[in-house]
Amino acid sequence: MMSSIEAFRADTCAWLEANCPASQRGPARDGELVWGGSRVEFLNEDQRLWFERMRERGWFCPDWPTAYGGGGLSPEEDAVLQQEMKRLKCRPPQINLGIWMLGPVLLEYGTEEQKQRLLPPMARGEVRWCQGFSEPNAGSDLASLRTAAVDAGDHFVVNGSKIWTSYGDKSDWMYCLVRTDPQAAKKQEGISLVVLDMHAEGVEARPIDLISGKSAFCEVFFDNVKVPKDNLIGPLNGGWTLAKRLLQHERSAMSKFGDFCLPNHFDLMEIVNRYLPPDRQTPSDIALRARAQSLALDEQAYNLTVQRMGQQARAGQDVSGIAAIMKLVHTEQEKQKFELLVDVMGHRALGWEGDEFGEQELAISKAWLLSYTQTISGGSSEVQLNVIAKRVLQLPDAPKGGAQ
Amino acid sequence: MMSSIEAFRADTCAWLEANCPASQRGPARDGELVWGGSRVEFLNEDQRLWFERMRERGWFCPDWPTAYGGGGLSPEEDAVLQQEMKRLKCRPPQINLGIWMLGPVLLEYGTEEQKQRLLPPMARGEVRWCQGFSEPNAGSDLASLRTAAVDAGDHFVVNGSKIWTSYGDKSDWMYCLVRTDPQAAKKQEGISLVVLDMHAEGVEARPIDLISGKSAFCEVFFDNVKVPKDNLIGPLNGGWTLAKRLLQHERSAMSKFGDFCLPNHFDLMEIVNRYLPPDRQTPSDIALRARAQSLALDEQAYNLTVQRMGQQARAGQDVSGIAAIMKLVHTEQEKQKFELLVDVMGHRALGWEGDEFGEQELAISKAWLLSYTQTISGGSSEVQLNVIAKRVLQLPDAPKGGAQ
Amino acid sequence: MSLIYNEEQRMLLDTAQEFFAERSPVSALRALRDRGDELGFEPAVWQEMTELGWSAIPFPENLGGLAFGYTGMGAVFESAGRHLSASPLLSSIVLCGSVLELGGSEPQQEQWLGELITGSKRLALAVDEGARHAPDQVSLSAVPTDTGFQLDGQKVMVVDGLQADGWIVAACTGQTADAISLFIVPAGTVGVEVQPQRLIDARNTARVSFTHVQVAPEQLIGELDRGAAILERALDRGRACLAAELQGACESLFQTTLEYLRTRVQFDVPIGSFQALQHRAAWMHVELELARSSLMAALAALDADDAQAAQRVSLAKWKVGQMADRVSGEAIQMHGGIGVTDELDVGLYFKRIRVLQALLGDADYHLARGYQDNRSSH
Amino acid sequence: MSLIYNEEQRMLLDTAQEFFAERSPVSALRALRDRGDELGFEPAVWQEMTELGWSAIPFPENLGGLAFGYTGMGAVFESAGRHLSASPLLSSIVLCGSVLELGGSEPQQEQWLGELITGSKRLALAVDEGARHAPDQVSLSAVPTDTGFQLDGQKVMVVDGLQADGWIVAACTGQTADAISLFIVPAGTVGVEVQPQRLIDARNTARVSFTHVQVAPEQLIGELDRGAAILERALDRGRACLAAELQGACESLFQTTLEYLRTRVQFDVPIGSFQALQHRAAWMHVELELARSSLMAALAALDADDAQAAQRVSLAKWKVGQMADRVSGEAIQMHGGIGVTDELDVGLYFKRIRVLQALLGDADYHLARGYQDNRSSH
Repeated sequence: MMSSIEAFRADTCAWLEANCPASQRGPARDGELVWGGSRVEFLNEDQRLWFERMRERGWFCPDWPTAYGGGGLSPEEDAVLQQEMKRLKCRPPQINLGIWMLGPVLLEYGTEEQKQRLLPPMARGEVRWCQGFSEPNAGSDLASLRTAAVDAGDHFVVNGSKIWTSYGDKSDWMYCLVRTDPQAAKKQEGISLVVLDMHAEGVEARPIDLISGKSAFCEVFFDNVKVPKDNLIGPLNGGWTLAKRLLQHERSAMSKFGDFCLPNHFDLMEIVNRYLPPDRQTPSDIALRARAQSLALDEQAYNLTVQRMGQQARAGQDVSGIAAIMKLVHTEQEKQKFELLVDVMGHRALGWEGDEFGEQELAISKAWLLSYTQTISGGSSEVQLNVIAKRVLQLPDAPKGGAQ
Repeated sequence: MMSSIEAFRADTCAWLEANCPASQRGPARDGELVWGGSRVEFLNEDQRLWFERMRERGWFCPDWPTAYGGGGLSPEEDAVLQQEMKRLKCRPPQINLGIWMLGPVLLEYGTEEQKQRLLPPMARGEVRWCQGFSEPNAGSDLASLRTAAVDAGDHFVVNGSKIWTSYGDKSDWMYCLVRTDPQAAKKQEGISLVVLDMHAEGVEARPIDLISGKSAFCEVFFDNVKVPKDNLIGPLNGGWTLAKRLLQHERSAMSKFGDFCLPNHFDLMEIVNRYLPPDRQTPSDIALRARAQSLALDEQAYNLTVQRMGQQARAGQDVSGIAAIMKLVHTEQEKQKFELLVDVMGHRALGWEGDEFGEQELAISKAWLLSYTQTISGGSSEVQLNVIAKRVLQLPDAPKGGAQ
Repeated sequence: MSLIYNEEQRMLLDTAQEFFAERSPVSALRALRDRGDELGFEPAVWQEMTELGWSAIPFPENLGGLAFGYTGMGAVFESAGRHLSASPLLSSIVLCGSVLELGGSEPQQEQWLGELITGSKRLALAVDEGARHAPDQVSLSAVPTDTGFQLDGQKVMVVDGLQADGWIVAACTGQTADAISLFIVPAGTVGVEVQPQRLIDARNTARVSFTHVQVAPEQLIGELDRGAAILERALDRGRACLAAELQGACESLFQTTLEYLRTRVQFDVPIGSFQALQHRAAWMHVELELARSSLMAALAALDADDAQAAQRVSLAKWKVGQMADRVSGEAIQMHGGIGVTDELDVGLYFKRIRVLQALLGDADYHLARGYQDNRSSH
Repeated sequence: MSLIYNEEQRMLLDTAQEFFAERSPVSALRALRDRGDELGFEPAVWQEMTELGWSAIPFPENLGGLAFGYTGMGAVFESAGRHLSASPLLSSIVLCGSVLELGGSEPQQEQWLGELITGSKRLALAVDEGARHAPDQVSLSAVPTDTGFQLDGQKVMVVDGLQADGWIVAACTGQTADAISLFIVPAGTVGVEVQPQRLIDARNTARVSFTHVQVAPEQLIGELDRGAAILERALDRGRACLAAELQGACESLFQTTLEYLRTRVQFDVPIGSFQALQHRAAWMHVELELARSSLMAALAALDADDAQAAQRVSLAKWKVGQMADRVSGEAIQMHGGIGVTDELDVGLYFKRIRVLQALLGDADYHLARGYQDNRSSH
């Protein structure tokens, strides 16, 4: 007789085989994944089918209670579902920051009313969520945020602006950090977490142009935006704790996202071989090739480190020392890789637009310029190095009043 | 009719031509210059002749007053003498830190009695001087020195130790910073400059072994050394000002020294070509060659910068921005150069001793290991970078109590 | 060899700084870019530059020039670099003007040089054919015909090639790779086609293709098969000017970055007080000083007609290029999030710097060319 | 592929750490060096290591081994690296033992392997002839004679070559460069001369010269002209063990440096609070982690007899070597003046690390060998 979990695995596997269209398996390119929300769009019928079938089963959020629109799976069952989806290479039926990040925090800290109101539409993929944390003048110093929420009886009045909000212009709701006590002794203590309707009056989201051109990032402006008080999540002025929790979920969500997303991966050596004709072995060609090899080996070392981190985690060992280096290493390596490609490709990597350049060439130019944003956003390399020095290596803080 | 300065130039030139032996012209190798002092040694008769002739003329210190054994030349005449010696490639007749560094400070700050007592023997090359500034626990933080000079009526009693004293074991006298007021509000304010007899009781100089082997550096220990009070130079507790003055003279002396000393200069490309057979063009050979070329070009850029600094100085322009980078760039480039040589020469650069290795090979090994001391001694690279950031770039200090 | 500007050159530098700051600041480049201007520079500004005499600087007096030399020219390019000012000074004067000065016949000089200097006409130099600079790899062919030559092939990265009054074209005219000849092809010649190559710096860059293009014998510059030597000298002048423009752009970007480090507050202190950033900024300063010396040596070597001029120019293009890698990368990183938005000028500098690095040979190209075992030189 | 030690391997690691800390600490190496000991290791310590079974780790059980694999061996080398402990484990067991295991005849294995494992005899591998590692460039010749072969030529950088009981020698036996054969030459053979090469790490390193040396046919290991394949596999095992020793030495040096940063006070604060040093220390940590993963992958690939083992080993020797450059250089610089004195152990680590980097191929050598366009592997 099968254990119930084995039975669940067999059922799940059979259901996935039957319901996940072949086109919805295997890694997806940028733009091939569905973003849930009020303006959800499908590229084809298969996408819609897969989206609707998973939604009906409650498997947008399989481990949430069914009361809130979830699948009601136990942690063991959820793990099995994830394994089977991974094994069959099923794509996630939708991407939704609400489910991956805000959802768990609501389940932990939200009131019953909030859970009932906010979770089910999320679980049906009807609401697209964005995040409002960073501010123009805060940079790495998140806690110095200034967007103010002033108490106006039954609601707050929000003024200020947020930056680096991905798809702010396409989202329905935002979870957002606001300052509710400008007098707090420590700046972390005067912050609250609220959710707000992006369609409300006074909200404006403007896409940001980057050095690489158009981007998904927006700057979001709040001009006397009314936020009902029951949209405050957790305690007043207690937002900092929730924000840290959210950022933990962000990290695991990002890795989940990464599993299914085909990044714009350019095959370094293939490109090097294409642009440096093997029959022309000038010293500069050879030196570029050696640089390419060394970057390729460094990338292998990084990939092996990802593997090792997984193995150590499964063996119950501390992985904080490795985890702390991941973002830093990956983004710095990418930057080096694109710098090399630019050196190899010459002016072919310097194109901005027009049909004088190939599609891949223009994509590389953009990706190269974008690689400069990666070492800044999501915790700049400097912040990563500080974290390694202080938390991992336990190097001392500069004492108050210290010189230098 | 010739102006008097032109007459002086003609006389000087004629005298130098007649009195400077041919063997005493042109750059000297390490160990080929005479160090004055009670234990002065000559490699050959020419050296002795040149030494004695210049001494008789008072030209060990040509611009000092004749009353103190100097040559009594005016600044203009001194400049002409330096020009003519440079033009005829005459070596300095002796090296003497006393004359180059302490002498000018004594002339400026010493009492008449001190000048009469200390300068004439110096000017005759009878006393070899060494410098006692650095201490084992001070490192870059010179002002935190601890060697104590305690008032005992007509003399001080000195206890403590100095480190990095070049040729401490071969010197007759030391000029030395000591702490005379341990209670001073600022640590710079409790320091005095004294001169002391290295042959006095309680003084011991021990050569320091470095990672490269034997060295000219000594650690000097003071065990209840009596220093008469009239050996205090300048005001009590006023040593810090004099020390800064001395260090200025050190810098110009070092450059003077450098002009005449053939450094152990290894010809990078010649060695590269010797150890990487041109008929074997492996990718690794080519990559090493490219690295060598780039170091050679960087060295050219450095040499051009030295030239430019000279031209700017002569044109009366501010050179502080360039001067601040010199030591840093030179020592870091040397380190890179030797690292490359080690990569090129393989185990031939890893020899320590014995006749299995050539003389030049062993010299390169030592010079390589020594290059690691150069980025530390005389103001570490970190100190240089701090100076550039703060004085040249005017970047702000971390405010008291600042985070990070 | 003087490695500093003399008084006259310093005056020129000051004038140029003021001129570009007022007449062609970064905002002007942004405007050109935003309206997709194909010409890539303001004709009025160029006109004023010629009136100030800058287009006459490098030519001898008998050709209508001021004989002020390339150190002086460097001062103008450096100033242009500081403000990202666009003009055809490189393409039409330094490159094409040099080719005509060095190799042109008297009639050719008479026909073109005066008008280039007054700015009433302009030429563009068409050399490269591949992804990276390689002036010794020319496959565009010029085959003798009864009436002259027929040109077939194409050129890329032709600076200011759009809307030019003509192009000076390097063509292969013999069996060996070094049998290169130079031709003037006037605008309007049948068989010439010009396409814009829109690069990240939003300047005027073109691909020019030649299909059965007939040119008369008088359009050959210098001797047949002997164009390479003329070309190399002209290119070296261009490379030195590019290095000067790069140096100016990087110095300006560095100043902006220092200002940001001094004023931007995070964690309650100016970020410029963080020692890690201080040390990196110090290294940027070091590289700028080393690059500056290399640049000045190249300009001086050109003015002295030094036998080592080619090496000096390659040293400069290499070293300035290396420095520019560091300075442009660090400038973005130190500006943080705001530095990667198009709103700030940092990105415009970054993108222009990267094109300047690639033009007429990147650091890899000039490394091999710059090093020669010539100890007497240092 | 497991990139972490399993429980047994971790136990071995702990045992080895304790053993070397107690029986062969850095002070023991210093003493050996100061008395100019030619053997370069303590025979008693080696004896104890064999009694602990470490010399039997890599061999199959039928040859008297423990079949514990190279990941286990790596744990021992890593521990030895931490304490700069010297022993002939690399030369006699990993290198020569492997050659005999992989290519030796039954009589050869019987004659040598048992005694190598008990430590009563030891062999040294003689491969390199030039300044840098190049096992495919063998000019020492072995010419057939009536009674066997005659060897002429010389070998350098023979690890533990002094006072060995014999050498395994790579000789050229054919027309082509890859016609390499391996011979055992016992100590005392006429025509063999051994000279100490005193390196900066003060270990046992020799130049061994062979003049008309006669060897019997039974001394040939494996088939004539087919030694290269055996040699490469043995060398790869040695390289992986060297990488493990390097990793251990660097981790220890890094810990020492961190401790110094935490405790050394300058300008009234611990120098480890200076952000510039913090960031550099963080980069050292990053490199150590990347190197560690590469090392573990190489050891695992050897144990799995992976087709990509050679590439994995080269990746490890390259990456660990790169890391070691940074860590050893920074360790000295961060220790300041005291770091360059012989009094501190930092210099001993530095010098051993630099020899380990060079042995059996430096980073440049392994870069070219390590990269293969094999996307399936990652």
